[in-house]
Amino acid sequence: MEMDWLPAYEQMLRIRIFEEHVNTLYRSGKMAGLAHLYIGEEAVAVGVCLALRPDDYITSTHRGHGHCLAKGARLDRMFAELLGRADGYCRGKGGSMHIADQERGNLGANAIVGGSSGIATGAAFSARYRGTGQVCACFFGEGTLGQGVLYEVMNMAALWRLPVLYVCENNLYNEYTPAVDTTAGSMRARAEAFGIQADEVDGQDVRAVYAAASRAVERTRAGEGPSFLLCHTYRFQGHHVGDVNRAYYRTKDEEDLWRGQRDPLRVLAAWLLESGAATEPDLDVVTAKVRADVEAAEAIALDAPYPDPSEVDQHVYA
Amino acid sequence: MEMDWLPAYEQMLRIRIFEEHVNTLYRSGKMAGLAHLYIGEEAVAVGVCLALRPDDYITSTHRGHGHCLAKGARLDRMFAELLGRADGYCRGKGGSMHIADQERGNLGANAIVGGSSGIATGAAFSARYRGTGQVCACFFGEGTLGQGVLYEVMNMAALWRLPVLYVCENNLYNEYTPAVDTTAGSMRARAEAFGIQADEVDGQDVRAVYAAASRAVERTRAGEGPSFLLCHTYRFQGHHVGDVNRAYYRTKDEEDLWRGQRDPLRVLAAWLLESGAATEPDLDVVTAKVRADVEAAEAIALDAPYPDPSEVDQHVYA
Amino acid sequence: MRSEMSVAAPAREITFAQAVREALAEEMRHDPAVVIFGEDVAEAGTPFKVLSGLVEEFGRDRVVDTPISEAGFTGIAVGAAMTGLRPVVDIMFGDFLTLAMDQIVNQAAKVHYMSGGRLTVPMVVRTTMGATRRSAAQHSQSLQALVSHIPGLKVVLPSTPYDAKGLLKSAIRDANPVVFFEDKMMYTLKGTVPEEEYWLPFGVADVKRHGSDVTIVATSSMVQVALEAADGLRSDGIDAEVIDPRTTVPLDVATIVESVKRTSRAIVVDEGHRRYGVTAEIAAVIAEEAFSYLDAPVRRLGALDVPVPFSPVLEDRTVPTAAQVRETARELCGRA
Amino acid sequence: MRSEMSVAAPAREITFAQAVREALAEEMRHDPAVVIFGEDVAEAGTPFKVLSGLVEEFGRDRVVDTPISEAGFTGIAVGAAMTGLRPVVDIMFGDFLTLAMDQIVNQAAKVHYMSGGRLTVPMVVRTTMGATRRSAAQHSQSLQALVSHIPGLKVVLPSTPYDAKGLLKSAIRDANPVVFFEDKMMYTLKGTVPEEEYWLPFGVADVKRHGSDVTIVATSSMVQVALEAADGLRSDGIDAEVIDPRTTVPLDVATIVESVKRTSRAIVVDEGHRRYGVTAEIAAVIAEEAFSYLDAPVRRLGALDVPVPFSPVLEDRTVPTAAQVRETARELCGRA
Ligand SMILES: Cc1ncc(C[n+]2csc(CCOP(=O)(O)OP(=O)(O)O)c2C)c(N)n1
Ligand SMILES: Cc1ncc(C[n+]2csc(CCOP(=O)(O)OP(=O)(O)O)c2C)c(N)n1
Ligand SMILES: [Mg+2]
Ligand SMILES: [Mg+2]
Repeated sequence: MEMDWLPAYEQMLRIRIFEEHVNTLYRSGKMAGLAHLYIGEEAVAVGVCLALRPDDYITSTHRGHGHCLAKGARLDRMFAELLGRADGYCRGKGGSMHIADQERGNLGANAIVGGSSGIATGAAFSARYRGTGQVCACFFGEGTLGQGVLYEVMNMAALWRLPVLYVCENNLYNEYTPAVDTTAGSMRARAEAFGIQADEVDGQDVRAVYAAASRAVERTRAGEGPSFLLCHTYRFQGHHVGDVNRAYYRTKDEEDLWRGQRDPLRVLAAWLLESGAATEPDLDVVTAKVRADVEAAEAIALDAPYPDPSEVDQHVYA
Repeated sequence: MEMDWLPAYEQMLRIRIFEEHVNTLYRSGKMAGLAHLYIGEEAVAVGVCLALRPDDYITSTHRGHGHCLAKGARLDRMFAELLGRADGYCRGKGGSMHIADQERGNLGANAIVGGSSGIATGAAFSARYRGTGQVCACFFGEGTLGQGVLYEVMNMAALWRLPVLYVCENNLYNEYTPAVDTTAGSMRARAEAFGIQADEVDGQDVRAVYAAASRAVERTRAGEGPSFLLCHTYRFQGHHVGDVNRAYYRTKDEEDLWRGQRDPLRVLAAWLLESGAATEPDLDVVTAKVRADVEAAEAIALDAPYPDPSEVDQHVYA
Repeated sequence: MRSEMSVAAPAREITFAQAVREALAEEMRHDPAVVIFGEDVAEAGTPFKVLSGLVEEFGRDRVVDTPISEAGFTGIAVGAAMTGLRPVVDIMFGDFLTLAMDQIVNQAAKVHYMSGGRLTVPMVVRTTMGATRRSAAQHSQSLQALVSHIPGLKVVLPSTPYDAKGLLKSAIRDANPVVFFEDKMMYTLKGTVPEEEYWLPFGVADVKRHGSDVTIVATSSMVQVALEAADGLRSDGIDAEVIDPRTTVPLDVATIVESVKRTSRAIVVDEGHRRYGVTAEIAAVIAEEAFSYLDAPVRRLGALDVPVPFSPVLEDRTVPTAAQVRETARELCGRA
Repeated sequence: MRSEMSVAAPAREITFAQAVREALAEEMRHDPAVVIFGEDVAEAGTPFKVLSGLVEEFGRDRVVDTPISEAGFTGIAVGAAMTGLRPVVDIMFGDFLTLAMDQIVNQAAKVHYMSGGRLTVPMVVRTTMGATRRSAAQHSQSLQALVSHIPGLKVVLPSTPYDAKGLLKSAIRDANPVVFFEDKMMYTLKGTVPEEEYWLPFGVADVKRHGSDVTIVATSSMVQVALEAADGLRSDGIDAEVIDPRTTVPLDVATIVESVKRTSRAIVVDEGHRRYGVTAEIAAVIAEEAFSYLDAPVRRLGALDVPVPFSPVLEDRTVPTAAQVRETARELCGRA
């Protein structure tokens, strides 16, 4: 029997609206630093995290808000972190690129491209060693295929049959450079060379992502070794909030095409309506709820206190 | 028409006998430091270097004496370098693991596993950029497949169609650890994943190595992009001179098998005799000559002066 | 505030980013062996837009967009440098130097020496430093101490457009590997440069402000901070000399020591972490060479010894400020 | 010569290598979360045979032979440490730290801070240092300055079997990433350790020799050199105190400064390069805290600022010797 996809819709929408608010906060100067929005890629995080247990691990990237929310993070503490407040997940010390949420197995976003691939593989080693049955999903952009450490850890994961799922989010660009200009040969062959089971999926279709991730997680949890899931997706916005003039590296037509026809929310909404699993009013209710949630969370965070300046030299050592 | 293989025999023998002398020098305490002997693998260096032009580049490894000689280095200056003398290729500053011989395109041995893969790929970039038609052969042990930087540079070599030939010397062991315990999946697939043309060859048969290397060098010089040549070989001695008790990581039987049946010198000698290209006396003449050459070179080097201690702070900056 | 400098008229006013770009463009015009490797360096001109326009003039063969492979393309640059090119590598954030450390420390820095002087590695690693950009712990470090420790490397820390341009041009012509740190926050800083080409030598400090009461040795971003402090100190009746070594390797010990012998008091300010940082070496050298002239111990100001936090209220506490430098100078001069 | 130390009887005599092995074995028996990652660590017991016997006792699940992937297995250790294990990573030669620098500097050192104190990285990076082994430029460096500069790391440099064992046991139980440097040339050095288990605290210097005329602060391999110099100095009528900080981070400033206040003269000796090295920080700290007690500038001895050459006649010139330390002390005490 087909599962209930409305929660997935709600989760993707939560990410979308959260990111829209982040965008506004940055543009209005209320947030500082760098923000890399996940808009357009929501189906990947949500589809994969749906296939995980609550105690499974994930690692994330500079474009990490979506992974974090998909693994169950709270909106208010996310906002608070991005605003540098003491109630943030990292007491404001991490910011957008370093949110970790230990209780939900989120070992953290990472601002070094490929920087979490070692951590993810190590978490998988640890889970296997401790016999907990946990797996770790390691999210990264296709730009990480340029980082040698990924091959080092995939090799060990394969040798030791570690329960790790490498999730490659191919959104076609490494920052402002097309992935075709930085990636020779085949992306999935990069994993297959190590004897890793690889699969490819439409990253805009959360149901397809979930199906593929479930298969991969199942075999990897069963001790059959790591899996690699290549998700074809697209970021709808700039590389970061400030990346506004993009014509030199991608066309407006391309953007319009993805936004118009490949929006993961629209794809799922269409299926929900067509299959009769939900009605327009159902979706409107969800939208209203998510909007209200996000607004409330943002308000809480905007009111939250900054950390005391004396915290600056706390947490250097445990 | 089949080429004259006697020079190749002589070259392999030169390496063999050089290494035997190195072994004796180390064991008698006349040489210091680390020495990683190439005995057993001579056909790889000689077969590949035969396929190169004099002005082509090579890069080498900790196990580099064979590459160096195969590319045309002089015996006396090699000995002198290993003995830390001023007449050595590097004025005694490099030693066994760092011999470079610029005039013959040898960009140097490297004591960092994988450490020369960037240099080799950069030399290929430079050759292509300058339009010289040179190629670069990058020698490395299969242990280098563990180093991420190799994948980084293979990717760029493939993207930019650089004239570099990656020569993987699979002698079955990373130091004291079997390569099967450190290498998941397929070795050649590691290159093929980047769209690199890969080939595999019996590394004990210099004629086969030469044939494969020639094909690879030809296409790579023609601008068809990098090649990868996997050579199956075996080191007959310890990882370094001091590695005497090896039973814990490989059997005497295995060693005997390779030494008895897969010795590159015997393989070529057998072919020379069978095909009538040479007679036993021909081979004896070569052996006598090489022995005399090596002994003379060693004597020169043993008499050569050490660098003046004041040289210690020369050559830090150019 | 802008730094003082004496250049021959006519002069033009350009930003620090333009200075870097001009240096590259001039050297690339001069020598076809100069090529650039890095992420997003071509059409994007880097995220800081420092290299904008270069690919249009020099083409993609010379301004080479790479994959996200810091170790790999730095290694490629080493090999290219050993075989006739003069590569300039772009490491977007100084924090990513860690990824290329083997190539920089074990390869680039050592090839010349290991080869007994026969091979050379004429390359430049351009990278960034500096915090207060709200970029958090992995995009804010000032790691000049790490490379300054390694023999075989030269290390440049320009503080003005004039210095950036002249020093980068010299770096590109240098026969050795040079690590060149640009403060991200300084790219929009303006300053004058002469019309004509010029090169600045390494190992020659620039006295950014003459004074007689206290010597402030400051690098890169901290030069502006020191000059601001010096301005404030004037009203305290303290006349501060501000010396910018411009290169930590080689270090112009003579200029620094001569100054301290006159002023008898020294402060060293650098944006790297204080502990085992650049300030330690400079302070130690001053103490060694001017010991009997010193009225008080050399004072050091560096970044707080903590990873750089994101939250602005925290981050602003990590970097030395003009107020701190001024206060330190007042203490040294007995006015606190 | 062997260092003096006071331990409770009964004591056993073991080598430095055995001390390391015992520390690991005891902690592995105590806590199943302790695992070892590294190249050739299992049956081979490392090229230095330091880990011999561990795989036989603890099995290949806990003594894990890795591919030649320093970045990769260090990264795996970080992740394992964040999720309940206490990995001990073996970086065969300290020179290879450069390959794992991103994992050590940007990941291990920063995770606890970046997560606002919620995640911890209890791991140890064991590695080697030290020259004069004729291993040339890429197998001889002493890179403790690099990691000592990075907040979030602790850095240990034991100089005796006793210290090695007690400090490694503490390192394994520490909640933070610890980089632990073993001098390759010291593995066969013998010394006594107590029968019973013990742990040594970080940040507590050990006075290896008491004296009143000059303070010699020495680390790792240089402690033996300093003690030998101190022996010679006795016949010069100079009574030297030798202090081993044992950890550069945290640094026991109090013990060092107290000593210098008594002796008025200080020498710092470390086998890392002198320039921007460990000696700079320690000398700067002494100058800051004991300025008015100093009769003369703090003297620093470190490795020559050159890549380590192969040729024995050259290499022997690069590392500080007892004769140099003695001569320096004589100069400081006005006997030269
Ligand atoms: C090691 C490293 N190099 C460079 C950067 C700068 N950088 C940040 S994001 C990015 C592009 C990443 O592309 P990709 O992995 O495809 O992720 P995406 O941004 O497309 O989600 C780059 C180069 C970095 N953060 N880390
Ligand atoms: C980066 C690095 N890690 C570890 C070592 C120590 N080491 C020297 S040789 C070697 C094994 C190399 O194996 P392989 O590449 O197969 O070459 P082989 O010795 O078999 O010729 C190791 C681990 C090193 N030199 N460099
Ligand atoms: Mg991408
Ligand atoms: Mg091998």
